[in-house]
Amino acid sequence: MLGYTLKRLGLAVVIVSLAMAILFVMIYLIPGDPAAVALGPRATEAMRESLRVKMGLDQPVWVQFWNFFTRAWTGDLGNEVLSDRPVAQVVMEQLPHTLALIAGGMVWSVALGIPLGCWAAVKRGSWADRVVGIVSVAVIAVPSFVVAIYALLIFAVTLRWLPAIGAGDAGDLGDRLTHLILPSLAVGLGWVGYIARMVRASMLEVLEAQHIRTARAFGLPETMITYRYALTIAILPTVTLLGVGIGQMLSSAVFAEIVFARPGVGKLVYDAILTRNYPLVTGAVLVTTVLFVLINLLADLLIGALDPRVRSRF
Amino acid sequence: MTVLAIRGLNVSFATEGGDLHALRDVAFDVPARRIVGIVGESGCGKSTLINAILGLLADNGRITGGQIVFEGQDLTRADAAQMRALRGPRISTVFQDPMGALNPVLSVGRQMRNIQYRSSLGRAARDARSAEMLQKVRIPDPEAALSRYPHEFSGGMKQRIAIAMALMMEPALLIADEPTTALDATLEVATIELLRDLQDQIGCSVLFISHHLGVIAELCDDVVVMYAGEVVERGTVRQVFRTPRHPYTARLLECDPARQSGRTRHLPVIPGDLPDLRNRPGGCIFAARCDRRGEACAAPQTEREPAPGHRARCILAEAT
Amino acid sequence: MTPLLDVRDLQVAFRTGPMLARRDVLGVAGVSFRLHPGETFALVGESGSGKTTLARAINGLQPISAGSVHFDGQRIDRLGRAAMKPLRKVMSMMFQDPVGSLSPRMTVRDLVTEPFRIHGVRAELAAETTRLLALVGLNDSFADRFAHQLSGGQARRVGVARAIALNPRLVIADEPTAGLDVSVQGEVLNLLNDLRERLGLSMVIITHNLHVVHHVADRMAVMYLGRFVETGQTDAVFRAPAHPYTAALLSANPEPDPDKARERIALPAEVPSLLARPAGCEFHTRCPWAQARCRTEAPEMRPHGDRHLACHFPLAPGARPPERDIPT
Amino acid sequence: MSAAVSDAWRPVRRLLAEPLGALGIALVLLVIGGAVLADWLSVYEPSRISPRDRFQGPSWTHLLGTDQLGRDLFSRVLHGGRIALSVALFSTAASLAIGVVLGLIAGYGPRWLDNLMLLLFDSIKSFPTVMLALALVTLFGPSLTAVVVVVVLVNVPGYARIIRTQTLALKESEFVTAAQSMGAGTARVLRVHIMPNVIGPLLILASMDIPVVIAIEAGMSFLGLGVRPPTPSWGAILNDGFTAIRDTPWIVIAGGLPIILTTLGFTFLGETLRDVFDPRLKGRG
Repeated sequence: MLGYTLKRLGLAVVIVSLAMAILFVMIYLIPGDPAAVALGPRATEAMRESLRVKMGLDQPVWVQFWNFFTRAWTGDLGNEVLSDRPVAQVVMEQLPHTLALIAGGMVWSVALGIPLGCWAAVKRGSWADRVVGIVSVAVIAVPSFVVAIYALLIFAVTLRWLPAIGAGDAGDLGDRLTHLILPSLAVGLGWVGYIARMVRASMLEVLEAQHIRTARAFGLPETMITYRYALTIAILPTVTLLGVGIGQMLSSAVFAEIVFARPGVGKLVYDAILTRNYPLVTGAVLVTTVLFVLINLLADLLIGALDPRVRSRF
Repeated sequence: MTVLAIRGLNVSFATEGGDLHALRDVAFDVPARRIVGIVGESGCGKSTLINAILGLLADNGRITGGQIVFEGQDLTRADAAQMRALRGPRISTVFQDPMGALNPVLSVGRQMRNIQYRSSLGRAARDARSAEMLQKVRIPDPEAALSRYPHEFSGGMKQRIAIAMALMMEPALLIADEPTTALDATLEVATIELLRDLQDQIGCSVLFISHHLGVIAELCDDVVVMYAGEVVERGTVRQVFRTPRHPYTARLLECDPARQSGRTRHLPVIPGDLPDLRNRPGGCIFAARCDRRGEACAAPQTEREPAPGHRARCILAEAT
Repeated sequence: MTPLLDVRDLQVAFRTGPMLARRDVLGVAGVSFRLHPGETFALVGESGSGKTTLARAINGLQPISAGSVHFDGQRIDRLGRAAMKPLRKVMSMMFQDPVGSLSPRMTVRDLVTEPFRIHGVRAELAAETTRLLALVGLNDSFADRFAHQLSGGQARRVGVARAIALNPRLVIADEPTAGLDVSVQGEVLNLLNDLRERLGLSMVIITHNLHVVHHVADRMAVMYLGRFVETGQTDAVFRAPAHPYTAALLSANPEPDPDKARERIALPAEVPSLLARPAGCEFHTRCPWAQARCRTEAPEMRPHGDRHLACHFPLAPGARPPERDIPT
Repeated sequence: MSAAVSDAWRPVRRLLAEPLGALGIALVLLVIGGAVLADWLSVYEPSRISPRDRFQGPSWTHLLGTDQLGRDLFSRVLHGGRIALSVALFSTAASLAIGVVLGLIAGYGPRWLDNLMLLLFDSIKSFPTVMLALALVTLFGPSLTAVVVVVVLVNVPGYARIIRTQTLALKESEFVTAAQSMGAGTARVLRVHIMPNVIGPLLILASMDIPVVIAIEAGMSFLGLGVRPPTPSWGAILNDGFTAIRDTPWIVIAGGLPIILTTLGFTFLGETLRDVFDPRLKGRG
């Protein structure tokens, strides 16, 4: 297990490093002079030159890369252009809102998806199975931002059941939660479908396995076979899928934050792009990427803890 | 006394191309404390027969006629709960593939404890019983083995664990579905000896399915020969293997390479293919491949009894 | 006379183990034999004995770590892919899984004529298809079928047709009867015997089934943990196995006769892992006859009467194992 | 002759026999038809500004109403379909081509190259899609090219991975070893023995990804990072309508409905295709 953990951890470090390198190349390729862009058209050449030196743009490429790389690993993502505050600080302020949104989406998808998928697998071939199948496919298909806009239109604008805008009052948990319902539904709805399908498919596969036939041949009760013998195995691919899913939910969160005018990293990046605040863009992208890699690492470790076969392979 | 009596069993599967008659008019007995072998090549209906006895036929399969009488109860009329109550304590099974037969994410001890879920014993007592069974199938260090997972054992050991699980509840009937086919020949010997010893201790009957004639001859008391879903011949092993009365049995025995003592230029074969089970021939099921067929073979054949207890579904098997 | 195939002290090593503790494991641990033109040689062993690895190494599909392979006097184990290509016309191989060794999206016609295409042999492909299918006893109606539409026996025949398509001198057959029913096994063995005579083939047959060996092979070698333990004329080995492992293998395939004395030799314990080869004679952990010397001193492969043997205490004909409790 | 014709139609008939497949085909045909016949079906120029007609609700003159510039939404929706479908087709084809080549190289090539490529794929995949899109837009500026590049970057690692995994498995299969033993070279093995066996499942998966591509295009255009105004795009219509969602909800409805219908149509079709032709793929995310 220790070997497995170390290997996964090492892989995560390598992937984050590569992602940093890719990001650096992208920044470097941006046409135009970042200093000129940052200072606007009215800046003088001297001002631009001093900013260039400050940003390290006068150095050779590899020095720039090395500086970017080492600073990024120590959490120094530079300062944003508008207020000159550290990017890391600005991003971290917004991160909890995004995390809350994703956690909400997770709750929707897991709480609905796993029971639905399990139910469909046990009732295989029935009309209930077909309905679950079609509904899962349908919610997967529809893009999350369309769900967000329509949810806003129906529940907030037309029916006025739930608040439309913002994250709610900082001190009022109830208010925060009611503000979270619609955006988190928009983020999580598609994943209800994904998880239901995944659980159903892997349940069906496991239920066909020889050892389930053996368990039946020993007369074990169906509930024990379904939940202790089959679901414990069928859940494994779902854990991996959830790791990937959180990355997709990060994407959906960007839209949800914009549509519902919520604070968060997505809104931050979007606004930064519109104001050409490049250090903030790259910093926020990097933070979310690291977050995504960490979550996948956790999912991998969880698989290792749940599946004795994986554990022993390392 | 007869533990299991099968009478006129018919099983069909609904398929796209029409009903597939997998078993037709299957009949044989498994007497108490005897080992009955079922032998036949692929497509003979061995697996369907086991699933029908266990009540685990696939969704598209159904029993269309006949009886499966186990300890006086007709299993074809038993409901799911009654069948579940029998499986495990009264009828248990060892399957062919030792790799897949155990749950990969549960420890061996947990699985053995689960099998005893009906028992009134406490957890420690159940584990002790499990360890005792592992001891009997010669798993080294049985207590430690309980906390290990299936992938930590070799194929031969997994099959022995499966046998321990099957015999733990001391069933009246053990169904062994090609338990040694996936094992190397030199491991097969030990596994078969183990089965025989345990059967002797527990006093159960065994229904032993194999395509390996030598193993059947070595282990079994009685043998049932199946072809294309029908029982073509049955009797004691000595009757069937020494004086086969059905041409299929005779050819099958000839084909076994172990029968040829010297090197031959031309090994015997059975030319032709299995009949289409969706569209069974009206007469003898083997007629199309039989080198001794006559006009009478086009009519349906009944079982004849050339010697007491020795039956063959062939017109040539009249008592002499 | 130059042997057609001359294998000398061949070794195949695999790298295994976790990343930091990677090490070499010998799958084939030093094997030598010769095959003369027109001869059939059988390699017999159970799973993990290295017989399939050996076959692939001879065929150049598996790099070897020591030793040499000569084909018709030419050393072939160091040849590159291009230099090896012409040799593949005269040295063909058949694989274990009758259906799985046929490409699933190709028709029988394509499969049978593939050797011609690979080697750019100009031939009337339609006529060749008919000729080859007829040689293996299939009629033309099979030409447009796919592998999954064939029975095991038919697929095996297609495999044979491919192997003999370019009139090879040597055919290496890996488990030619695996997965086939008893009544079909005979057909395949008869076919191989027949073709061998008609086409003057030499064959290496790899199998775990001793009875297959009996009917097709002139000479045989028994493998255990990647080494030969006994080699000799097939008839002689069958009459009186001298190595305890050979004796156990032979006894494990009993005749289907309830009245024959049941003389199976039960081997205790399981096949040791290649990662932990036993000291001394590698078979001593399972050998009913093992003695103190066997645990410490590894036996050399030496001539013993009409065969070669690696055993300190060769069995007398008809020897029975000493009575003792079977340990686990 | 007639046998050949009926053979060619059999897959289609099997698709139509499934209710979901029939619905999927109907929706897809509707969207494709609308896009192809856009010029003929729409009375108005999609980009013609008409301040007098701004914010009109749905009526017989303007089937779906008009937007803040008085442009006819029905015409814009039909023409937006062209953008969505052409982006989807082009970028999916590009992703497939690149993905297959990279996957075959990773799966059949040397071990170190495989590991390197896997790391690269994982690194690219570790950017959340929208974050990658946002970063790329800062690089290229808002444009259709940016959309296509994003789609290719998002899809290629997945496709390449699938091809790689299957190639790795097939590489060890007996029929490939058999071909090698006959002297077949790498090119022949890849072309004759591996490609035909890996491409079918991938095509089905790619057809199921078309809704994702359409969602990316619409999403980026919604954010103002895709097509430039005044080019009609479903996402752009949503963007136009979103600011006025309280008073003129029909603009948002007009922009969202085609997205929903198209993604549902392609998904239902892809699902049925998979179930009918490759049941083994069931359950792949």
